[in-house]
Amino acid sequence: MTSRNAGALRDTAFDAAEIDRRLAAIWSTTPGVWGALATVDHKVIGRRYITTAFVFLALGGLLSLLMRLQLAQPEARFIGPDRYNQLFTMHGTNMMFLFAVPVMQAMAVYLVPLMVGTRNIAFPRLNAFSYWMYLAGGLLLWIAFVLDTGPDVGWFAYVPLSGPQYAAGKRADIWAQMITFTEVSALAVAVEIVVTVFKHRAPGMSLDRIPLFVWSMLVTSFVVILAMPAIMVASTALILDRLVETHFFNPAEGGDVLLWQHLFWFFGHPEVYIIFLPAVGMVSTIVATFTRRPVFGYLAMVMALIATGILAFGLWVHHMFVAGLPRLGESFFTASSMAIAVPAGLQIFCWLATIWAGRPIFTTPFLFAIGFIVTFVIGGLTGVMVASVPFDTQVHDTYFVVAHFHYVLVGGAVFPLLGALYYWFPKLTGRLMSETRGRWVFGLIFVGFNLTFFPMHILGLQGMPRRIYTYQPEMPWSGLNMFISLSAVILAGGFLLFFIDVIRSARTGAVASSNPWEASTLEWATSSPPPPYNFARLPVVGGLDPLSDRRDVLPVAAGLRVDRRELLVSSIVEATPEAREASSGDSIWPLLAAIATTATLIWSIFTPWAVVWGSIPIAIALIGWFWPKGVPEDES
Amino acid sequence: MTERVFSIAKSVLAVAVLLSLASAGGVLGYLRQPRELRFEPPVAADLDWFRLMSNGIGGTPPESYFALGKPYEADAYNLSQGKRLYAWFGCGTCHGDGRGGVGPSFLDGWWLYGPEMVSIVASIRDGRPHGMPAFRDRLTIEQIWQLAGYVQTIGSYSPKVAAPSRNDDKQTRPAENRGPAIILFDEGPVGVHPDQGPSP
Amino acid sequence: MAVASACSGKQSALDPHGGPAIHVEHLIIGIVAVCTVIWIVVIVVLGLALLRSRRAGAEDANSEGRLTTVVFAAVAASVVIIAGLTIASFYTTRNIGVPGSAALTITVRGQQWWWQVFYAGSDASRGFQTANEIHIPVGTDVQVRLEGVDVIHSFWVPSLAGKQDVVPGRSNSLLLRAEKPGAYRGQCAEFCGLQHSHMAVLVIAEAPADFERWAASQRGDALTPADPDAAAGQVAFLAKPCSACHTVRGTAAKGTTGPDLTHIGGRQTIAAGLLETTRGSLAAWIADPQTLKPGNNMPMVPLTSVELQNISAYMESLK
Amino acid sequence: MKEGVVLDLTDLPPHGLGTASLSWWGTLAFMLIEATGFALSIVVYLYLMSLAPRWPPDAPPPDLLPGTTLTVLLVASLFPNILLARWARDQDLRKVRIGLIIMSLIGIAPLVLRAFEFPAMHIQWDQNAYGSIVWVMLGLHTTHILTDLVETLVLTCLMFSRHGDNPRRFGDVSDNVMYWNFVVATWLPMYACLYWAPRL
Repeated sequence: MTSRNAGALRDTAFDAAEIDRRLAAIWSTTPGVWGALATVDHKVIGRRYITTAFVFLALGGLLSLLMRLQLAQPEARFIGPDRYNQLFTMHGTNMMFLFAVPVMQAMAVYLVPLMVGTRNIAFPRLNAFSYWMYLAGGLLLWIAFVLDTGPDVGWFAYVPLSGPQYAAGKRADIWAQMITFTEVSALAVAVEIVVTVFKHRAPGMSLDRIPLFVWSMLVTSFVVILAMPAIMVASTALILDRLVETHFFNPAEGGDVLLWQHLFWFFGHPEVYIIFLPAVGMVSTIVATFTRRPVFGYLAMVMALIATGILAFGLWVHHMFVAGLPRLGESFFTASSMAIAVPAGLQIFCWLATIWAGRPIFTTPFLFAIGFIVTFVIGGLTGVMVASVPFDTQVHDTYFVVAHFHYVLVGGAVFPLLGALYYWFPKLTGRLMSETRGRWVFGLIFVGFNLTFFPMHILGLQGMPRRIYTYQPEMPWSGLNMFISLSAVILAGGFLLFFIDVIRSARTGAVASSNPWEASTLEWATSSPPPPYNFARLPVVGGLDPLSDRRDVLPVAAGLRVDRRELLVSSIVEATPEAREASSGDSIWPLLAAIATTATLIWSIFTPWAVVWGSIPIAIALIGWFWPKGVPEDES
Repeated sequence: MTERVFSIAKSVLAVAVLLSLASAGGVLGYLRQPRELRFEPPVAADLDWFRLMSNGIGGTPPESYFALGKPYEADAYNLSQGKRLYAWFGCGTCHGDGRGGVGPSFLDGWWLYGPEMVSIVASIRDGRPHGMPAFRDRLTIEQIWQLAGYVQTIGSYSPKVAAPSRNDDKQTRPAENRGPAIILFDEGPVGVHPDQGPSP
Repeated sequence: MAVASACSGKQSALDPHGGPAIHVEHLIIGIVAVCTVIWIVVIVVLGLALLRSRRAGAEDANSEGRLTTVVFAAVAASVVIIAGLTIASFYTTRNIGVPGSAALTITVRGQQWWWQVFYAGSDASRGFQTANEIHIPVGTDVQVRLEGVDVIHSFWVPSLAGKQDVVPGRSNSLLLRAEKPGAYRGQCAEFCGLQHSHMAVLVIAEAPADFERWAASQRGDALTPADPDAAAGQVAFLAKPCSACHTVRGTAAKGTTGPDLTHIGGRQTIAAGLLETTRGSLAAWIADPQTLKPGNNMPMVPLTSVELQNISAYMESLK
Repeated sequence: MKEGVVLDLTDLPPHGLGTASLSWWGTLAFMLIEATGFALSIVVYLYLMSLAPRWPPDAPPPDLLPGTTLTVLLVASLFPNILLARWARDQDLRKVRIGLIIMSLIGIAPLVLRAFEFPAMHIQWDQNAYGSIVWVMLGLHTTHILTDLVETLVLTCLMFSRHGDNPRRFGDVSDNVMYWNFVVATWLPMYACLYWAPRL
């Protein structure tokens, strides 16, 4: 075997142009439809993932506008209760499962391999499979909604309302099965990211030199791995209850209604951190670049990330404070829910210290980072409020909570995400977004968001429950509701302008250099957008900020083959090279496997036998996927 | 050679994708559940005007029933409402969980007055000899149709996709969506059934 | 009865009139005040950090060390504040007290989409049932036992107390106490299906003597209608499907699916707080419940206009 | 930016083995996911048990024979499995082939025993919540055995094909061995829970 390798072509034998030519031939996605369906390039898939997630964001936003239209006046007859229930269920489900989690993972799929200095994500075919599963789950949900079969039981689908007796038809099953799709996809991506970060880091990128965004995605991925099985267990139990009469949630036969809530929130609370932690990484990156200094307290930031990830699993009961659990247990969860404010506070203080000590440059990404601090602190503080049991008995399930989690999720995650998109857009497309439009986008979204959601705190305290499709004219809520609906138009205008900016910049934006922001992480060491192989020669890292000391020469490693897709496996702690490793080539099998899985999952909404028969094509597709094809990548 | 294989694979793939999309669309279309929470009063009133054969078995529903898309047989919401009415109006006192009691069973493969919707609706609305009371003064005609649709699913030999699942109660028999009539088939004591009416 | 107009009872956590709600309001104000100060401090520091003048080369190792001290101090301060808020929260929980010592126990059953209310009887008097309107004596601890029968609901009268879920298969309870007479509105807070929005409950707190008078009248059977319209309405009510779902004690109407209507005319609202009880609104509701509250379980019963008028008159007469 | 070569990777092995293998880490990560799922199913079991007045409800405790036999078999299978790991590490193709055939047969045996295990539970999934969780736990673990069996069979075929003699394949065999150890390891707490918790 070694002899076969000895004759292989290596990059040591060629000059730069020839290396580029040969690597491009090996790594490029075949043009055309076939290539598009078979590609395993993390950049192509990442872009696809991001685009799809933003399409779902736009669709979810449209739903919220419809809701605001209905709520603008008391007893409005614009949308009936049946459709309205579908609207808010779809909005929540879509934003959590089809936008927020996937978009964060998508950013990682694109960025993490670049930031750790490798050529592709670990398990590239699994990555392609994840995307197809995600797309299928999203299509299932949205097609069902268009056909008036959208789920109508709320995004946390409490039983018995979502159970066999009270949720007629297949609406709740579609919700539960969509969960399976997105969780399979999210779990797979989490595995890819963990292994990429563990084993594909550039030589010299020891644990204490990993960029903060990569750290945040690593912690997030572990949270995904430990949290998402809970929702899969729960949604499977729900489908079984509905389809074959198991009794998990039937109190008359020894089941329990609150079991659902425990399982759901054991996933559901970490879910918030699955969305928020990547945003922490994005803000850290943006703040570091635009204050022209490293983030203050790197070690403290990493510890805070890990602490948040661990504490995330000790809070779920605070979603159940009014369900009638024992007081003693509730007190413990009050304390733990309050405690998580400490690492969050630490992160805020570190960013403030970074800005204090640095030299801020007010670009659009940085504006979003500032907007993030302003709004997220409000969301964090209202989080402290709802952590208190007595406080929560008054605001639970009211608009106060609606305001709280929008401050956390939009202020805490979407603002950083938009900033991140302005920041990494040149790396994604090769063009810069418009700074002028960017400022307008930030202004409209920041102002529109606060005008829309701040009054909801007051509405909640005034007794307005969430998830009502209308309210009576004698309640003192109509003024604020009208105000909120009008403000939502400003917010929507901001997002509209954002989408216009994205489309126009992608076509006609200024062409970006490889490092337009003079940033210090490795993704900026290659061209914008990067070539299919990311780096002609893998970079060698000597510090936390490999590009920051403005050296003219980038240290790189040579000796990889140029006649097969090859990258580097390195050790976990010190990132010393362990092996050259092949990276899978393009393949259609992930798509076929995803089609087989999709058919099985949808079919199994109707009959349990689908699992039996459907496993056959899935097995065939997986065998086709893993069977060696005698390509150079199979050599060892 | 590789070229040919690829082009074949491509067409196979295209067909596979199209087929799966089409079947997904078909399945989802089948699922469509428009929930009519309220019919206009004349439409609802028209549901009373079905025609029954002179022997009280079988007949034709009103024209409007077809125009509405037979909403009481395949619509999950109406069937589940029918299941609630079955409990609320004490049908179980005589018919048990569907396996009968004082009244006849729905699971024994035998419909005294035939399995058609109109027969069942007529039985509920107007009552039948030997103890089946008339419910016309206790239920509206829409409710009677909902209830009839549900009763039909209890004994159906091909369980409907839209049929209700179990209740959050004690389990006494498989739920309607699993086809209890198939699982529990029991002809019952021979000779109980008068010699009339078709079996399902 | 000295109460506010029908449907517009108070419903606000910031307008408390009951012991538990007052304690919680103090906590709310306290925590919000502390948090507001924290937010302002953060924003001021952020503003200074962004806008402070910078001289080139002014940074040194010293400034980095000073920052570390400040960050440490800030973390320590947040630990102290968090601990303080936690203790304040525990203290309030203790003050709200546990149900169990109450003088009066009421059972409330949440149903899609109305509240069934039971007052237990005693040796001297029989119990009775009503719907969507709870009367309590002022200044007394009242224990509300919450029974779930279909899906999860949440019983919440913000001016009197925080909410508590009504969970099928579990028994929860809640302590209510009104410090002064008045009508306090509440509504279901846990999403429960199509008409979650129209599932209100009215708690009417009155002087103990008034409460006893009210309870005595509720124990009695329905009044025989004196008015000829109402008498004709009673006949129609009993002949039509109405009586299959509703009970009017003292008549042949013994349905249990819908709310007990024995004293509906004396309640301030109908259809779980949807409309004020007037003859007109009763007629509108009976004529077309699916337009006013789409998806609720009351069907549209075909009635002639005379029957409709008479039944509405009958309902109104059931004081 | 210009590039300066500071490191030469030519002498590195062209494929990582053991902890330098990506698929080893991938298997580990998927095992973590599955372990979480199994742990949660045990938690659900104990949770339902804590709520029930009697356990098991409306059923005798499961018969010990089939489950215990299966447990013994699974534990015994670790021995050939570990041998197989050693042969795979030594890249001894002949022995690995033999080992895989043995492990394939050993993979089938528990499935046969499992078929007796379901009835030994004396409860159906649709009778009560105890039945539901018992069937789901057994079902999950059966799927676990089944997927590993299919993987072993495919790997066996692969080792007899022209792709067999390749360090990559021996790595796959090692991963498969690791996964089977995991299948056995997850069963032990489930066995304790299913068979001995009802006897407490």
